[in-house]
Amino acid sequence: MKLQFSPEDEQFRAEIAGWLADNLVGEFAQLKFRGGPGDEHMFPEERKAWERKLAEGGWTCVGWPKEVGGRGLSIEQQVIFFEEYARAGAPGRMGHIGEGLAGPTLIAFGSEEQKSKYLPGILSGTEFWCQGYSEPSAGSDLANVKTKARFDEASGKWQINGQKVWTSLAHESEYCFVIARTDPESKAHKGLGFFLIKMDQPGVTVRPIEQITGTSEFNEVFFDDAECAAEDIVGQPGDGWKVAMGLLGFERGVSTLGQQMAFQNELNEVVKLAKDNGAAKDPLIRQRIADAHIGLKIMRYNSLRMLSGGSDGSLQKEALIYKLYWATWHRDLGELAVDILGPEADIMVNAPYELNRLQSLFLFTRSDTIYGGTNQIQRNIIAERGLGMPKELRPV
Amino acid sequence: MKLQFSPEDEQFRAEIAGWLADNLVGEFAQLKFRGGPGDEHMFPEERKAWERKLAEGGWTCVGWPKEVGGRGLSIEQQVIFFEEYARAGAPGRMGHIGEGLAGPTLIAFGSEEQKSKYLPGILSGTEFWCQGYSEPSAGSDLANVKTKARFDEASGKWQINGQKVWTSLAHESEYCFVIARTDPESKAHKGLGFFLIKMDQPGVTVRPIEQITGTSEFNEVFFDDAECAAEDIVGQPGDGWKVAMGLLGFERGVSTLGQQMAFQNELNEVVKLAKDNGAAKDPLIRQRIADAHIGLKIMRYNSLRMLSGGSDGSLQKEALIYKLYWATWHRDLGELAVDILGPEADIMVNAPYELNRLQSLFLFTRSDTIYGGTNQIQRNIIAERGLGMPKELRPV
Amino acid sequence: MDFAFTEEQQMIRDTAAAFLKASSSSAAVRAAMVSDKGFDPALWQSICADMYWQALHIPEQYGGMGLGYVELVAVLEQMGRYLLCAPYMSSVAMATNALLVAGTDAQKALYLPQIIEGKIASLAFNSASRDWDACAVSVTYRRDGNDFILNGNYRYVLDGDNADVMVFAARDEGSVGENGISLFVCPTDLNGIERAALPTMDQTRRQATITVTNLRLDESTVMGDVGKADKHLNKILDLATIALAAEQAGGMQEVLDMSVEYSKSRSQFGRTIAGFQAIKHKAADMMLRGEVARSAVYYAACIADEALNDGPLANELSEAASIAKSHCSEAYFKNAGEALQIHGGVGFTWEYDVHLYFKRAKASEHFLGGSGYHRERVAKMLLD
Amino acid sequence: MDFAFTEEQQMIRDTAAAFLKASSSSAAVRAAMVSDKGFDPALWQSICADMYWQALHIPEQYGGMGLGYVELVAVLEQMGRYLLCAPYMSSVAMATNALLVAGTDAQKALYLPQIIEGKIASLAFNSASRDWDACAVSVTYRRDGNDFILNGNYRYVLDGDNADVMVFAARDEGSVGENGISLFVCPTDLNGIERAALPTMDQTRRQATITVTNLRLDESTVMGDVGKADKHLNKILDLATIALAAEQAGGMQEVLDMSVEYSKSRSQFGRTIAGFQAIKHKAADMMLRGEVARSAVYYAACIADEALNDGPLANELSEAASIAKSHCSEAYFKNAGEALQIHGGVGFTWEYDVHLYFKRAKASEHFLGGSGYHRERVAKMLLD
Repeated sequence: MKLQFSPEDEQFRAEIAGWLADNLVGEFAQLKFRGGPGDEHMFPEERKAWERKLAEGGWTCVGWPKEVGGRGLSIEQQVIFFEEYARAGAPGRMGHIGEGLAGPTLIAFGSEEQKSKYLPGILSGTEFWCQGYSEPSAGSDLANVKTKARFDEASGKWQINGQKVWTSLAHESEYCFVIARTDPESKAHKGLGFFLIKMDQPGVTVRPIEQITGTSEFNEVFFDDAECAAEDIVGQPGDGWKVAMGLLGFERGVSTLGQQMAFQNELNEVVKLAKDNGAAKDPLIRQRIADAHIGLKIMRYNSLRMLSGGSDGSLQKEALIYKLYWATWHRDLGELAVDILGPEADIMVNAPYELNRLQSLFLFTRSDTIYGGTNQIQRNIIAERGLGMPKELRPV
Repeated sequence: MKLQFSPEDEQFRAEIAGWLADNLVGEFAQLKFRGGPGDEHMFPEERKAWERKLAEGGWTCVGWPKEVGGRGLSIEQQVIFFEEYARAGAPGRMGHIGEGLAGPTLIAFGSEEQKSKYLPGILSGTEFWCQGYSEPSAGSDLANVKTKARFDEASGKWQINGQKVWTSLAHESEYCFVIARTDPESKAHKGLGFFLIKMDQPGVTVRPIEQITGTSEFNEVFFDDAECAAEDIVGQPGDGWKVAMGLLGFERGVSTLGQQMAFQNELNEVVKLAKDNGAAKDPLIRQRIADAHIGLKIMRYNSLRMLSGGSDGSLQKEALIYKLYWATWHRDLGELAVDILGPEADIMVNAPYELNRLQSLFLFTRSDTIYGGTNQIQRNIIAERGLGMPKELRPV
Repeated sequence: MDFAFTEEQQMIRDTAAAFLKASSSSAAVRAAMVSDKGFDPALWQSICADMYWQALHIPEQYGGMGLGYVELVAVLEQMGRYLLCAPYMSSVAMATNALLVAGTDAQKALYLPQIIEGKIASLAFNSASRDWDACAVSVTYRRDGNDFILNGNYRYVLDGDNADVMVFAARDEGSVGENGISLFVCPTDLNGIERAALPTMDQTRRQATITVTNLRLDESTVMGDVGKADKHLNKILDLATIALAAEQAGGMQEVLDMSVEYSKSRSQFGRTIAGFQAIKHKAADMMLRGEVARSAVYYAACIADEALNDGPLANELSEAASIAKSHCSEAYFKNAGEALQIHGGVGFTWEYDVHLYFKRAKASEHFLGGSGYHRERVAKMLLD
Repeated sequence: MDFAFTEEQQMIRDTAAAFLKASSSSAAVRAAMVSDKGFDPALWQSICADMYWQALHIPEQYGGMGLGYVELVAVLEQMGRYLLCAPYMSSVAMATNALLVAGTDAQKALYLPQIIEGKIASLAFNSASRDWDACAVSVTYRRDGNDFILNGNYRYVLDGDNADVMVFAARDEGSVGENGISLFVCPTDLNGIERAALPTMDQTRRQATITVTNLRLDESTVMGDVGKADKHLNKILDLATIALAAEQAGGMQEVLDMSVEYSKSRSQFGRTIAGFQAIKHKAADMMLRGEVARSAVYYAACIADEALNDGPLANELSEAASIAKSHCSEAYFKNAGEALQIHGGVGFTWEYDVHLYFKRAKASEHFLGGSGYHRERVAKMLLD
């Protein structure tokens, strides 16, 4: 075990930090600390411009292999990239679904044609993706997909019908990857296909979901005879679950450390508030602030272990618990923030419903313990996969 | 709603308080605050003598109807009796299983012969009872009874075979009431019988269970061809579950307020300790002490509501949650006690394993959330009976 | 000793439940909370003219019904349950209590009938302090002949911008802590009173800030002894605290009911989620917290009656208020949070009502002091 | 940056696990804990002669293996897991660390080889205080020529009655707080040292009280600068705290394993209780707490190495120790409590091993400061 980064890595840290300091200025300065979860609906055009700026600097897709146009950074350097990005307060990435999910899926499962058609737009920060995964009746029961894909021999295209939900940035995206049922007789995770669908077509309708915060960054997406070219299915009909699960794997990884740096920014704001308004003298608040600080430190150690792991030979239990851990921690931070505000927590910035950052944090973090597998589902997964306990009984 | 007791009731309070002050002296003074849960194995002979003393004063079976020899007190006066009894630090009742469980069961379900044979010994504080209910493989699955009762035509007696567990005071009792399977083909709560068994016979063996505290107040009881007279079954063969469930109902009631007074004595000791050792200055300990105090007050209010309830017409939800509430509260009190002791909590009174009262409280209260239905089972019961949520799935 | 609702109290409770279920429906709440005043004046008039709720615990000599705090709490519980948007907490649990506790006969005779007729009243006493008692008063007064000149700023004034009548707490210039506190009651159309609504995250209850600048009040506005109103103010706040806890208990019931109902309708993995132990046990814990909340609130209501009538248990008021509020604050917020969790994604939408309760729960937790604050109050009684 | 065990570290960990599983079985623990000394001297000798664990992080120049704190923590984790009864925490994590941090070359050369050979050593510094740092020192010293005369009482001294060598902390008469602290090391057979075992609820670790009465120590016993050893003592205690947290993490793993295994074997209502969500979710939470405990402990071990070698991150020591201990203390006790709950009735018996862990968890929580204490230490760093 060693904690220090190599001199080369520290050199790299200086490089990205310097680039960000030089470029996150002028028109982009207003984007600092904006566009993260709970704020993703803000400044979409400006953040798209920022994506192009990043691409110019070679700072998109830093973890992708060089052969597909990525920067091919080591794990350590990716960690550093995400940490510095967040430390600088660089804005929430409009491209993160393309870069973190769609791209890696295509790299792993896509055809050569698909790669050459879709990867460049992601790399250049010019084409954006959203995820068509959850459905209203599915929730945590991911495989309960009702959206249908029928191959129309006449047009030689797939026709997609159904509804997806909790799709963030749908109205800002060029493409959506969608799981749909190719075999109408099939059930659960069999008979699914993984489709790449153009958003700008008559068969696709996006409807924003008004959230607890009064804002909308999630959407419902309706597919009514939406079209998808024959060559825009990833893998074979019936492979959809396998492709999607591979994709889920990409959701966890080095970006967790960037997430944590964003959490650190939030925690810093909470600490500052407590010092400013005197709550830092309250012994109970002190305990909770310390606990939040400790929890975040441990989150980082756990991620470092996660990233370094595997050689250890053991099942990566520290990875299995990660979602439950950070989601709960983040939700607790939201509660702590408003409890430090005290009665002031109820007073908004402006009518009709303009929240300050900490109020927004408080409300938005309630979704953390729900999306991507509720805390309850996470506990099932941990018990079943991590501890070999029996699966849930199914009704007869 | 009114909180005050009537002048007559206050008069009664003075009477019992006075009697206790006059009688809990001399040889009985050493019994003060002794013999409660976790301490039930202490001073058995002296506490039996105390039971006789109580009986002389007419203070056994105060809630039983006058026609069977009880004192026939109103609910209010029973509350007062139990409160004053505990407030005076009068010892844990050796007779409580006879008075609180066996007697009421016989009064409700027993034959006239059974009543005249068994009630006098309970009333006079000369015959003691224990409960043969739990079995090793049953636990919370109460109906999973394996103990068998076979009627032997030759002797005209029942022969009992099997094992009971968690039987407190078994070695101090004249009688045990036992649930056993009269129909060997039956399952769950069908085909059971409710038997009154003499402990002093060759077929009954008592083996103390050494507990987490190093002491033994629970026992295993083995029945090997133990005999039970034909007339000592309560109700008919097959009625056992009904009789036993009626009995469970008796476990909750006015005595809860006495239990709470005992809790108050424990809490007072905890508060005193905190003041003495300086922990009362620690803001976190202050919160926990206040929380314990608040929790106990609310427990009392809830019991008052429970006892007054019914006229309200509603399902008595406040009764349904009572076990879960007090058990968790009491366990938390044990933790608080040792946390106030701090490092001193690890230091015993004497080797080999003599605990002080607070250490004993800490360890013994771990059983509160287990016996009489674990917290998990209590939550199932609350959800199913109180909220109409589905019963647990049974495996196919 | 009988710790159950009488038949009359049950009837009041059931009538309140039925009335509010119909009149404070989700649609009605959503319309009221974004309206200009934050409540529906027609409904408010109906509450006053048809239900007599403003009159509930006002003595008959002032035109009230002369009932007790138990009856009041029974109604407040249902208001919390149905999230009624109305200046009831301010007018009845704060201003009316202030008049009952500290008002002169003349003040009672003047203002109580106005409240009974539907005038809005409130209490202003604190600004940015973390305390919720007399020590929190920061607005000052000085004497000018027989008049009092008030200066300073109030915050978190419930319905302060809508109020027709205000009770103001202020302290003698230079005084600190519990010393020098006086209470005044006056109409809000005097010179020197400036009011502004504060936009609130919990839209179902309005708050305002009030600035008093050289507000001149004559002797007739003084409630009780000049400079010695700290005990009165604390008693008023304890009474208000119990009222708020009653609302919280009602809210707890509703989020439980919503959650159980939703869980029975939502299927996952081939069965309703109500059948999963994780959900059942959450619901069971919610019910436990809700039931004991009620026990704490009803007990506190009995004590409030004692306090209002100088009964033998009157001195338990602060403790009973803190017990009820410390339990209900955490419990309501926990229950509302669990309700969101049980509802999953939809609980996170504006469309479903859970978030309205969730926000109310947090705002009510902070207002008049959270669980930690009230536990420390109890700790002081026990340990110091 | 590589935050995983090296192959060598894995080997040390696996060897420790295998050795202790065999030698510190339930039967062995139960025999040792009621024995006179509280540990098995033969096993202790085997640990020293065959496993070299006492020598683990002692530099090679003193006959040690010269390994780091990560290796030490890997072994301690397994000791906690198998509840080893032995004076290891005292001799290695307290006394050896004291010698490494504050000892003179002569003291190291004298005592470290003795510890490597199996002599028992410990550290005594506090009595009844609720603090766990230099401020807690209450035994006093005064100078008498070149000698030091110590008087006072120590409590909670791990293995104090068995120790051959003691490190004593004492303060200059009349000094307060962190001032005037000195450390001394000496054999225990001097005049003026009286020792008595304290019977402990957690029988797997022995504690003692030591009274020093006019204990005369010469200059050669002084560790570091006279009167300025507070920083040394605090560093030693931080290092010991990390070691204790490692034990706690190991215990957490074992109570989880026991609980999962038991739940798979116990049937209720026609199925194993491992299938009930209530049990699964408890176990999942236990695993979560246990895994992140490990992450905290390994990180702290890396920092301990930095501190022992004056690396660039050395100044993180106190924070890392408090992070590990604050998490592990609550987490171990919670896990042990849940283990009891999952075991139901049998967990409450002396016969099953759960109670041994439960008691160890509570004793380890209090020793060297509980979660609240360490959180406040962190709060001071952040907020003051």
